[in-house]
Amino acid sequence: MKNKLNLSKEKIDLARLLAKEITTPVQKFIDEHTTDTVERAALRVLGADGTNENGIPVPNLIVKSLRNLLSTGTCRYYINAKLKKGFTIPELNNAISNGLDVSNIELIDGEKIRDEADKLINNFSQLIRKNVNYRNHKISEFSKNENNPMLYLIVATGNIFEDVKQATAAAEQGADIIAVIRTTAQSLLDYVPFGATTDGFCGTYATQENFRIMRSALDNVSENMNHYIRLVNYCSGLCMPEIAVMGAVERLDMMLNDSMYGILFRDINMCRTFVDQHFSRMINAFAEIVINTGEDNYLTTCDAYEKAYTVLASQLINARFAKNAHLPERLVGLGHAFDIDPTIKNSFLLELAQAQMAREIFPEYPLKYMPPTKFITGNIFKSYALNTMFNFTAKATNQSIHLLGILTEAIHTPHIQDRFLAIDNAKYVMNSMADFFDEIEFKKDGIIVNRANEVLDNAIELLKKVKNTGLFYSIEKGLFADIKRKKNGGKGFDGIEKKGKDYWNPVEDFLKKELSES
Amino acid sequence: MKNKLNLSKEKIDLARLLAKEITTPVQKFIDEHTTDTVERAALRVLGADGTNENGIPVPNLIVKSLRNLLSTGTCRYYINAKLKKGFTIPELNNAISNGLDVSNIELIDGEKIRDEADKLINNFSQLIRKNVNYRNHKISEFSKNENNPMLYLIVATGNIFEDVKQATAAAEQGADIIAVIRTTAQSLLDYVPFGATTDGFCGTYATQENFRIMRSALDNVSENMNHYIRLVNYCSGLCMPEIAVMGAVERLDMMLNDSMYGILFRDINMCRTFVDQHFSRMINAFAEIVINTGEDNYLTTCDAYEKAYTVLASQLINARFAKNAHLPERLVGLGHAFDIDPTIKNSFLLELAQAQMAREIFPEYPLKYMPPTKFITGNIFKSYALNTMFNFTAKATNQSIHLLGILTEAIHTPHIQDRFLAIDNAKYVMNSMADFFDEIEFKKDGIIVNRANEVLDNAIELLKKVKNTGLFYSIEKGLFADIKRKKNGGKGFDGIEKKGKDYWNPVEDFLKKELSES
Amino acid sequence: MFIRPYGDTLNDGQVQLSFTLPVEKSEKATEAARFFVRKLGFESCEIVHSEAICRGFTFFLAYGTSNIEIDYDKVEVESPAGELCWSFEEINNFIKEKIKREIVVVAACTGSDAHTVCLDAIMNMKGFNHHYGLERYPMIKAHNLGAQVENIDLIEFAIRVKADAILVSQVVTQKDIHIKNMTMLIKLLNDKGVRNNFILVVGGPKIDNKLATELGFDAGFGKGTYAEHVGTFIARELYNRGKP
Amino acid sequence: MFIRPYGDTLNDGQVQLSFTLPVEKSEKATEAARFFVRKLGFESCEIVHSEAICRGFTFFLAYGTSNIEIDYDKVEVESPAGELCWSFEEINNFIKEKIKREIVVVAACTGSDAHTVCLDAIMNMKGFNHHYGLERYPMIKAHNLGAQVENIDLIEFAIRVKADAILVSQVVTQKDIHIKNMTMLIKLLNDKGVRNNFILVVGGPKIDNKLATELGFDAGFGKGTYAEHVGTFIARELYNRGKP
Ligand code: B12
Ligand code: B12
Ligand SMILES: Cc1ncc(COP(=O)(O)O)c(C=O)c1O
Ligand SMILES: Cc1ncc(COP(=O)(O)O)c(C=O)c1O
Repeated sequence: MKNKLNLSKEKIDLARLLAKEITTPVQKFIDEHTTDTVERAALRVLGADGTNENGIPVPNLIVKSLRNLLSTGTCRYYINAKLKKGFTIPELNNAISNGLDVSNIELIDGEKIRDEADKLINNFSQLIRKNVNYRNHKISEFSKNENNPMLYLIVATGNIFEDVKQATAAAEQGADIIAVIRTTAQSLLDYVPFGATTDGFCGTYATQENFRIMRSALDNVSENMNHYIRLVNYCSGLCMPEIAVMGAVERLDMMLNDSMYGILFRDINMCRTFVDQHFSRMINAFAEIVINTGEDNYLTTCDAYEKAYTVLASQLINARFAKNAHLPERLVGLGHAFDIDPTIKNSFLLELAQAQMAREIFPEYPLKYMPPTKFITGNIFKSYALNTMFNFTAKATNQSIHLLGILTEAIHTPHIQDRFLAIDNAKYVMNSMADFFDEIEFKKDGIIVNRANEVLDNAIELLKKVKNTGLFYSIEKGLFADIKRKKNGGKGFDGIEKKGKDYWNPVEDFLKKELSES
Repeated sequence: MKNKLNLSKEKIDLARLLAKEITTPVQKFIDEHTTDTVERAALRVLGADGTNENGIPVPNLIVKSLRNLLSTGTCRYYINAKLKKGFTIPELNNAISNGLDVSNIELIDGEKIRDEADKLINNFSQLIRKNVNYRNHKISEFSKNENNPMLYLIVATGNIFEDVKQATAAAEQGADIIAVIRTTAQSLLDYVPFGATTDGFCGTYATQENFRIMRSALDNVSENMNHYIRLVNYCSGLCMPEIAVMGAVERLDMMLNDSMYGILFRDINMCRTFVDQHFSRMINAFAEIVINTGEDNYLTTCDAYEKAYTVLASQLINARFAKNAHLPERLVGLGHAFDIDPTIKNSFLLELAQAQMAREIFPEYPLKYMPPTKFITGNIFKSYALNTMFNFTAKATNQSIHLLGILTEAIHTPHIQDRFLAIDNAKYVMNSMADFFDEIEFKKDGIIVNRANEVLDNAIELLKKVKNTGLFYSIEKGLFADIKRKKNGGKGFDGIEKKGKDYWNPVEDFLKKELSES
Repeated sequence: MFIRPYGDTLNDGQVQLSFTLPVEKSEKATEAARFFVRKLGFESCEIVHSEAICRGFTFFLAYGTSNIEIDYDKVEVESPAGELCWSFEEINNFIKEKIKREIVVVAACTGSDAHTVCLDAIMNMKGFNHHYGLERYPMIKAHNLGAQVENIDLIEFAIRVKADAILVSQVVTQKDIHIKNMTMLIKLLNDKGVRNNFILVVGGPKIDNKLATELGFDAGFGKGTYAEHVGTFIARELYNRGKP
Repeated sequence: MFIRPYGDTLNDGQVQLSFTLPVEKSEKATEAARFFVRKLGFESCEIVHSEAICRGFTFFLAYGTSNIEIDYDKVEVESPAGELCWSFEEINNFIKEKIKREIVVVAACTGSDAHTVCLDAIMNMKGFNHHYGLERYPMIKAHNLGAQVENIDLIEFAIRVKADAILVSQVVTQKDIHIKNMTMLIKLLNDKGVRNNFILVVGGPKIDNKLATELGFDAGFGKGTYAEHVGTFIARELYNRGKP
């Protein structure tokens, strides 16, 4: 790939270094803590599943009963109960859902528990490896039918069965990727709902069963179309790590997963989020799931022109946290968006600069490019023109994961023909300018080149400030998206626990070992 | 302006030279001939106007009665009748429409006739100069509200009064230029209809009264909007020169006027067309009316990718004929179009190449750029996307006169909101990439550069062939647009006359003198 | 089977509309737009956009929910003239074997209409979208008279060359000029008493078989027609008439 | 004055439609689409485009001609809450002179809705489109509780700070979640017997005054609202209620 922006390598390296320095103390904090949902995720890896009659998930029941023992890790008790009772996993889950309290059972020999942990984790890892192999196989089998950038479409009916219809249609229309949008505010639930659901608002509950239903529908259409259709959901909110586990098991291919999104945009406690994102990312890394970060949210919240540099700063931090969780670059879909006020003179050049800059600073990352949304109005024709320019920019700068803009963005969640029109637009534009990227160069010191350099400079400024202030305190001061969050405030704060000396989490140990070896 | 295509100056010069050599023998033919409509146009300059009770225009009545005297020119008889009868011009026209035959009246002294001719022509030239001054004044007064490229919109209701409403609306919406589309097949009428009309099909009759009505409506809206709205009509077909006179009088600002369009696309005799276009262009030159040539028609008739070079060849020929008629480059709007099959890979790059090539070969000409039409379907959303790309190309290559694509092109002549949406699209796109032209360079030996060079090479090949074959015979052989026309075939052939030794046309003499001096 | 428009849930009846009202933009204008959509029979209506597009005119975009269902099984469709469609070879073989002589076809774009490409798509050697035109068919003698041909000239030519079929193309349709044109052709043919000597076919983007047959043509062909459709129809029709 | 949609001739009644039918593309499907449009009450209908968009679904674009006229003079429009709109200074002066104390305003995006920017456009210092938000008004004490606030927390806060007005933002509307949310707020206020202590205002892109007042709010504000609209309404309403 040829660089066109003449960005200084030194500056880029400096920016990366700053991001590293920013995350280092946070990573230390992360390594020293666990959370409710990290524990529940580990339990899910071991097999915990199901709900009680009130719909409370088994992992939640377990962790609740072990509230006071959290600092020692919860896995030991779950396995202990299994061995002690001589249960199979389903029997154990059943017993717990019927009231069995695993915290009360006397602990047996640690060796046996560890052996059993290895066995259970082995089951899990076999399953995940099978998934990974299957996915890789299908992707290479059908690779010639893949679009570049990949076309990403959403479904958001709130009903998993209706979603399946919409998703199948989108796949037939030519989508590479289907994201099932999650119901409003699921991110604030401190448990993962169970079973097939039909009652979401502007999105469908992320449940393991819903994942399974959609995965199987998409596998079907993949075979019909000779085109592997990737499935996306949200590994985000108060249950990030658990959803990562569910996604790994059900072979999701991508996950929205951001190191700071929950803090800033959902008022989830920052300590909690940092710990959760790390664990969830290790799972994603193991399952080779591409994460998509949420920098686009900065631009829908603040002004996209003025705050462009916050996107870059956040990308660098996200990338660094991802690296800490052993995610290889190819699995880190850094987010950004085309959302500058379209009435600004040369706004298109500014978008081009930003997209090209991301491409050049992150050459090995699959960039996730979000469409215009904030300035979309009910004039669906105008939206279609904006989306045309967006499609152009994505192809012109070689983006990887291209979220299609929908002409009815300001009106409703997409209708079946809205997606068709979106794909049709993208395919037309991208084919008509397929080799544009290789064809053009930017003027030295022109608007585009200068803008990219300016954004990089500003991002470095911000990162320096954050480094000096410390990430926790920077967020308290509102350095990101003008949003201020207290270190000890926000949702889920009480779910954090400092790991004790005797803390044991075989899943974490396994992941760390696996991932640092590979 | 910076050149980006690396086109060889020698080749461009060669192409120009070939065009000159091609037109030279034709120009000789032109200079030796007159036609019915050239005579009628000259008579109109002198003042001939009105119709008889059967609707036959006075100029036609005069020329008909002088059919056998055509080779001596008709002006002398008209003036002679005026002097002999002591009529004013209106009285004379009235008498003719009531049956006065000017061919029967004994000729008075040539000196007196010439003096009277000078007077009448002076009236005309005063009027036209006033028009030119007014236009120049308004254009400079309102120049800051002009778009670049200028946005050109059509009205085509068939009813001049409805046209006025649509045109006013378009001007309010932001159009710079309004073209009143002419009714189907008026080009084949060997007379110009008279008066206000309401019964056209997909267009409105070009009549002097209709010109006047529209001009006055647009002058009105020009003042309201502080934006001089240019008016366009068709100086084309069997009455080319007469319409030129009418347009000059009614202060039209642009005229569709092509040296070969009528031959190829309307089966009008080639000798007739060549003579007519020359005279009409002299009028246009005198009235400082921008002509628009019709190369876009090659692309809607043949394949736009394969036959791209015919556009360039025709532009060169048109440009040369224009020069022969003393039209300065700034008044020659050479036509071309964005009409390559949009499903072709890199079609957009090919369009960019063609548009940029035209810009670089004709830096001083106001290029007229036509929108996609042939591949527009009833999918109005798709059309809107195509038009977005077209708008992009126009701005990216610095076109001058930008015909807006209409999303309902495949359905109906434009509705009021169709024009609004077209302007909205263009304004958005062009503002968002205002400085793109200066920002980018094309890769050496890339698709764009190579394509432009290939088109130029092919055009030179064609011009060489035409030069060797002779233009008349080349058209007989179908070298343009695959259409074959006989030199002695087609409509209007019997309206050509070789000028006799005593041929006298004071209007032609005046124009030649005026134009070669300036 | 009863069907309704579908947005994202079966039978949700979602329809998108846009139109302009000749009034200044205002809350009242929007209400009028909503009222109009409701009066069209939509159960509910949301005006999603309104914009002043020039003095005295406002453009509206709306989504309506319709309860109207249609019984799909009861929808009747005039079987289109081009329903049966043989290949290039099949047509030639059929003519060779069943009609046993060259068919003569005369085509023109009549009246003031000058859209030659539309007719050329059917007639020219090269054809259209990789479908050869009738001129390329060994068993068809095809005359393309081009555009802006007068009805009477077309008829006289067809009589002269003893045409089996006359093909007419009509693209311009504003103010129903094509209908006038087509009606006039039929009248002239009848006046001359030669209507039944020819298979009479018309085509164009706004033509369909229903319209054509109502006006007295034997068939009408719309968008997306290829020479094969017309070739098949003519060959078969000629055979059926027992003319060979 | 009777009006109809306008395309290019007064009262031509031209309307553009698009919709999807749950059937495979075919001539029959197109006929069904045409039939549907006619059944909607259009005088004539042209299906200008049809496209198979996936298995079992066909997308249609149509133009219809409608004879429906509406009597524009009879269109009644609920005068929008924001009709009267003073300037920043006027509002402050009015409060200073007529109410003679700071007004207290509490705002939140309630329920699961997290679209803070919409409310921020009204509340934040910076405001929106160069219109300052209420926080900037010297005579208004504005509390913005942010997003995803429970109705009950909002009410308790409002009681605590002795708010004059409660502002609610509702952006997500799928399955009428906003209606449930708004209804619940009113119910809780009534239950606590404090409904009349507050001026109750709601806003959002799909909110209008009619809906809001029907549900028991004092006013509703839709797209294109600025802080001035709300400020004017609250100040005036407070004064009218004689509360100061
Ligand atoms: C190309 C074009 C032109 C070219 C024509 C070039 C040429 N040599 O033919 C030029 C630029 C010259 C032109 C001029 C005009 N055009 Co024009 N043109 C078009 C355009 C863009 C594409 C038409 C086309 O090439 N289609 C491709 C062909 C292959 O498709 P088709 O027409 O559907 O043909 C198929 C079928 O219909 C069928 N078919 C057609 N004829 C026949 C005949 C038979 C026997 C059979 C069996 C089948 C058949 O088979 C064909 C192949 O599948 C259309 C808009 C559009 N995008 O559709 C406007 C359009 C047709 N033109 C239009 C108009 C108004 C004009 C003018 C009259 C404008 C004017 N006042 O100057 C002029 C004048 C021409 C005249 N005197 O008739 C209008 C017609 C509106 C209406 N319905 O009444 C259109 C729709 C544009 C618009 N929105 O205003 N035009
Ligand atoms: C930006 C945006 C977001 C951002 C929000 C960032 C933020 N910090 O607020 C992000 C990316 C986070 C987001 C998320 C979601 N969004 Co959102 N979002 C939008 C978007 C693109 C623009 C909204 C906007 O900023 N408008 C600008 C403001 C200034 O305009 P406004 O809303 O009209 O506000 C004005 C008036 O309404 C009024 N007003 C508004 N509130 C109030 C309150 C008072 C008291 C008053 C007086 C006036 C008033 O005054 C304002 C100024 O004039 C819209 C689509 C669109 N283009 O409209 C979708 C949209 C609103 N979102 C939508 C959805 C579904 C979601 C999600 C629920 C999707 C999901 N399942 O994950 C999520 C989750 C959020 C949640 N839990 O609520 C849907 C809502 C569909 C519906 N009607 O039900 C939309 C329409 C997109 C779509 N087509 O699907 N979104
Ligand atoms: C990282 C991330 N998580 C989650 C969401 C979705 O929102 P919610 O938190 O309401 O599920 C987004 C939306 O943009 C996101 O970017
Ligand atoms: C030069 C020229 N003359 C005339 C026309 C219009 O057609 P008609 O000859 O039917 O007036 C065109 C249309 O493209 C044209 O380019």
